[in-house]
Amino acid sequence: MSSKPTAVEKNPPVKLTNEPAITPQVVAEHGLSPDEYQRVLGIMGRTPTLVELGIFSAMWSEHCSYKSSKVWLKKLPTKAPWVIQGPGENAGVIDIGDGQAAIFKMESHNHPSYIEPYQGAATGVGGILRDVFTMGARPVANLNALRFGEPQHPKTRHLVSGVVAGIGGYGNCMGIPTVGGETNFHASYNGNILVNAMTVGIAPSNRIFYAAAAGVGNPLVYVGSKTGRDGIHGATMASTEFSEDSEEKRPTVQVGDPFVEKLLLEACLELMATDAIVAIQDMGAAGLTSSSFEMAAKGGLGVVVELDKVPMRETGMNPYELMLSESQERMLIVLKPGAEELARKIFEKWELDFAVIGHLTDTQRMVLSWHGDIVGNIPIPPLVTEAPVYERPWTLTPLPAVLDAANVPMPKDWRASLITLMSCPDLASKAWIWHQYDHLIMGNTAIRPQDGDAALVRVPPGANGVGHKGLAMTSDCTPRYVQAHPETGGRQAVAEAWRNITAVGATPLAVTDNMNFGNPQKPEIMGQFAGAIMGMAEACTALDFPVVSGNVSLYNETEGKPILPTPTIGAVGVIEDIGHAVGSRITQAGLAIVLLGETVGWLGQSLYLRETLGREEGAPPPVDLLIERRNGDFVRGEIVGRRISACHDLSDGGLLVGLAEMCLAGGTGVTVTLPESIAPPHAFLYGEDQGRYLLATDDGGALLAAAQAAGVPAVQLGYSGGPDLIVQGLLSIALSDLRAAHEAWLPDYMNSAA
Amino acid sequence: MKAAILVFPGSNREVDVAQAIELVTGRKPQMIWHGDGDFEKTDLIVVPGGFSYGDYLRCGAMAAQSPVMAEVKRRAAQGVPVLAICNGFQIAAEAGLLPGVLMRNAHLKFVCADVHLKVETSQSLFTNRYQEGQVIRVPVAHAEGNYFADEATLKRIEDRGQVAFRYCAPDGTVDGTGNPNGSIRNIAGVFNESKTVMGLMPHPENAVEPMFGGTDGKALFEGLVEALT
Amino acid sequence: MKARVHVTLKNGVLDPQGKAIGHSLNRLGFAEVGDVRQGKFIELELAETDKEKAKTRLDEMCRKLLANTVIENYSIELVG
Amino acid sequence: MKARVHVTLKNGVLDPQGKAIGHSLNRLGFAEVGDVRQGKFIELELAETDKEKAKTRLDEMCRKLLANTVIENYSIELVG
Ligand SMILES: Nc1ncnc2c1ncn2[C@@H]1O[C@H](COP(=O)(O)OP(=O)(O)O)[C@@H](O)[C@H]1O
Ligand SMILES: [Mg+2]
Repeated sequence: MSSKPTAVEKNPPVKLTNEPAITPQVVAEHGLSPDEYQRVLGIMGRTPTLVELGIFSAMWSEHCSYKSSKVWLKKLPTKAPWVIQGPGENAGVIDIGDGQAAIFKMESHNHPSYIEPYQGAATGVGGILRDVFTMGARPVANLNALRFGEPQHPKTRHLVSGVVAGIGGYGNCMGIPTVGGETNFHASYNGNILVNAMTVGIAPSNRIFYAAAAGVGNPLVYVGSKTGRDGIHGATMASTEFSEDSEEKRPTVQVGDPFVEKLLLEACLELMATDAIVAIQDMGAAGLTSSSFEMAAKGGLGVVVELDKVPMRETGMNPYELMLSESQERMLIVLKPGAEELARKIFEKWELDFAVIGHLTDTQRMVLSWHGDIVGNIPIPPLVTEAPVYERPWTLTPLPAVLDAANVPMPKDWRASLITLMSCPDLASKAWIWHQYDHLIMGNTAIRPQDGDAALVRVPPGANGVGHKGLAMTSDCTPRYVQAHPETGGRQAVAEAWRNITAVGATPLAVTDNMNFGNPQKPEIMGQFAGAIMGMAEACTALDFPVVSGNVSLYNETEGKPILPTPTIGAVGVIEDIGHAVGSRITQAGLAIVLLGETVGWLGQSLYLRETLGREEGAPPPVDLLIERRNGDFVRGEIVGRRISACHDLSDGGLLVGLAEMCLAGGTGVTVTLPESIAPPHAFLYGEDQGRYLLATDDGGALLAAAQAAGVPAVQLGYSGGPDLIVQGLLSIALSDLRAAHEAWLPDYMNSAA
Repeated sequence: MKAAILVFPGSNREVDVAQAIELVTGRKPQMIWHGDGDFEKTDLIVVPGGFSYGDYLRCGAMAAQSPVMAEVKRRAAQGVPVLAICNGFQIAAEAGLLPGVLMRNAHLKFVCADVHLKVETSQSLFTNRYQEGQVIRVPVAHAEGNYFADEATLKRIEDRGQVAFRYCAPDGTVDGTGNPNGSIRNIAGVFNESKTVMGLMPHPENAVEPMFGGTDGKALFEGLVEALT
Repeated sequence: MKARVHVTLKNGVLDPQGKAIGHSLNRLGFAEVGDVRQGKFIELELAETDKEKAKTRLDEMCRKLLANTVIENYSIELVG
Repeated sequence: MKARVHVTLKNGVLDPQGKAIGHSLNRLGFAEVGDVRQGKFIELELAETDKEKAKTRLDEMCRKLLANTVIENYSIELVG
């Protein structure tokens, strides 16, 4: 195979029969601005063919080019001694010791999940799984961060059941445990839900696979499912003219096949165990276009793709559809010369399609051939270097006035107020959801949903047979804080993720983010994005918590109404000896209950304010990162020192809610007394001050002494025991009543009349 | 005890059960690919959980027709013990090795949770380490574990003591509260007539270590080792 | 030639899916809906021209794979 | 009266079920089997005597619940 452009490659591409002319309307339908189209003409030096236009449109879309967010994402810290691969590859990679690496990323599938909840969510999971195993990892855990509209909205119930079934349907069939996540409800998501899926995998740290192509002449191989007309989006309707296919033949919703993905996973890992692979890349958004382009671009090479060789699911498919299809469960591989047969055998054993569809060249051009004709011929470097990048105007959200607890009424009925909070949509048990996810398969799940702040999964010993590590994972964001003040909200999301990892005894190592925002062309939305990034960057830096991968989802709006800004933070940490980890369950009587951290009683933006008084106002709780770190490092030390039997970080709902969650999880009550405090009782018990933990230990005195020595504010509140949650002089409530309220809300809601 | 574990395209708990068996025997079981109609002699055949062939038509229907299952039937007929877990149970039922069928869960949802099981008999290779009436805690993880058989079949298997486990409440009461999927008469596991084949929906292989779901499932494998070595 | 196979649950076999569909239809205000049963509908392309041969083969397919005759009935029709 | 509803995937929508069924039929030696598509078949009892009314109501049921019109087509027939 020649690496130089052949004669035919030098010819201008032929147009396909009935290919529509590239009118301004066709350009607009492809989402390219007139100015962007001028760049296209500049790069091409001629009018592009429809396929070429489609490729520019895909590569320069917000999704692939990050044109609105790039300048801001640059501000996030991405380095640390343990970071093996930061943002830019399919997923982030960190060193977790014993010759092992953790590979992880989070990705959104918001719009598809709103249109077709089951398939949208399922293919979201499938996509993020491929991002992780394409780098050589075996996925060991999934998490998902879900945001739905208000419960009373007519669509919400249907969306919840479809999304949850879809996430379970895909992950369960793949045999990867779904061990954690978060679920919120808020009116701002009524017309635009958020489905963010995260996968964590493990690989030998010396066997990581990358996308950068190498080796002129090396074969380009297509494996997995056949290509159909899946997910060819609205813009591409321009292509309907040149085939008589009906609209009906152009589903914009992809259907997932988890069975094929499971085969693809096993086949890829089997091939990766050989040394046949030069580079590998999953076909995600913009399918064959972005995958082939990225592989060639990263390798500084060119590529010839013989589109007629692509395995097709349907008749009459054309190059345009083949390049832009988002059919699922497909991978692109550059093999070492001569490795084709070895690879073919493996994929045929797993009953998957395998086809050599092209080869690498040194021309730095992407050349598309179709039955011998050249139908596309694009120079690769300029498409990357001259891609539009926007510094969109932005205005920061001012910090709202601090809400004085004195201006927030006490509950008239403490018992009722706690019941209200424990059964409100955001705090009610999500067991109805995670019981539909296989969270136990693989036999490594040490901390299950609701038993701890982070999920904890055993890491199998490294190649040398050494290690009993645990991998801690969480997903966090408090959108109402971000809405009120993006910088504080961004800081808080990172801090809570770090705190959740810490609360099980693990050392937080790195972050993946999923930035869900509205229309970036509105300065106040761009300001929310900017603010959130500033806050996140500050927190990640202060906590040595680099961002190694992420995803941006913009234009989350309906009728001009944006969602709450939602920078979801996924985080991973490691505990050296999984036997030392603790959950948040209080399982025995006589334990001292100790509160760590300072409480001024911050009610601004609290759930107490929203759920019992219907007010969403005030400045969100500030996050002091030095204190956050000091307190967290102390807690972690106490846990791995085996001096703690249960730990829970305090977040939504504050101290009383955290205490109630610990009691319910472990089935043991507590009796506590309010300590001397500047804060009035409701602010002390429901305030959402940051950097705090509740700990249960059999030696309260020792813990208080250690805390004092470390300069960490600590106070013993009382002891565990009995069937009730008792706050002396304020309330006494049977755990059974609390449990009923906490666990009934979601199932009752899902089973109640539509 | 030499054990062989079948692997179908889409199997996914074969590793879990292999780990459990290695834990009690100290040796790795042999893994048998679905295409292999022939494999070396073993003391135990395990049909593991998962989504064989995607489980797209009826759970287990396609796997039941595979070459390896033809061989398993042959050996089962010769008395080679077969342990069929979850999807394995569905496959064995479809293959006619066990009575009854497994239908969609009554609530139509996939369910992953710890359940309590009442041991119906200790008189079998699989349950000899348990006491009759003992209550154990192990997880389930399935969408189609709703056991069904017609009255005649039910009467027959109950008369012959072919029910191995029933779902129950933590205190052992066998009623609706402990039933995760609507199984008729709370049946969670059954034997063939000679009690050499057992199928069950729950996953004892995921309850063999204290930190990872408890150890109530371990005795099942220890019992097999005792009986088969 | 094309074949269409219907696989339905036998009478007396509980049909949770059908029941659930009936429930939700009633809940959605379709009070006139009574008993609901859900079955499978399978369309097959056959490289077979002889109707009789096709029928016997399809019958075999149903008994071997498409239906579980312990709980399901099946019916076969040939179209063109 | 009784109604029968067929819900099938639109052309071009991937049908993993159908694909898998076709695959294993071939594997079982039914080489003549080509493309296979699986759909749903729903039978409903209706307390409704007016055919026209029934049809409109069924159409509503399909769009509201029985079919997902983003990826599925449906057809309705009334029997007796
Ligand atoms: N969509 C979901 N998938 C899986 N687990 C979930 C989901 N939503 C919530 N959970 C689990 O429910 C528990 C409570 O969630 P959350 O209140 O967000 O925890 P925290 O406040 O500690 O972040 C956690 O264990 C979480 O993993
Ligand atoms: Mg938390």
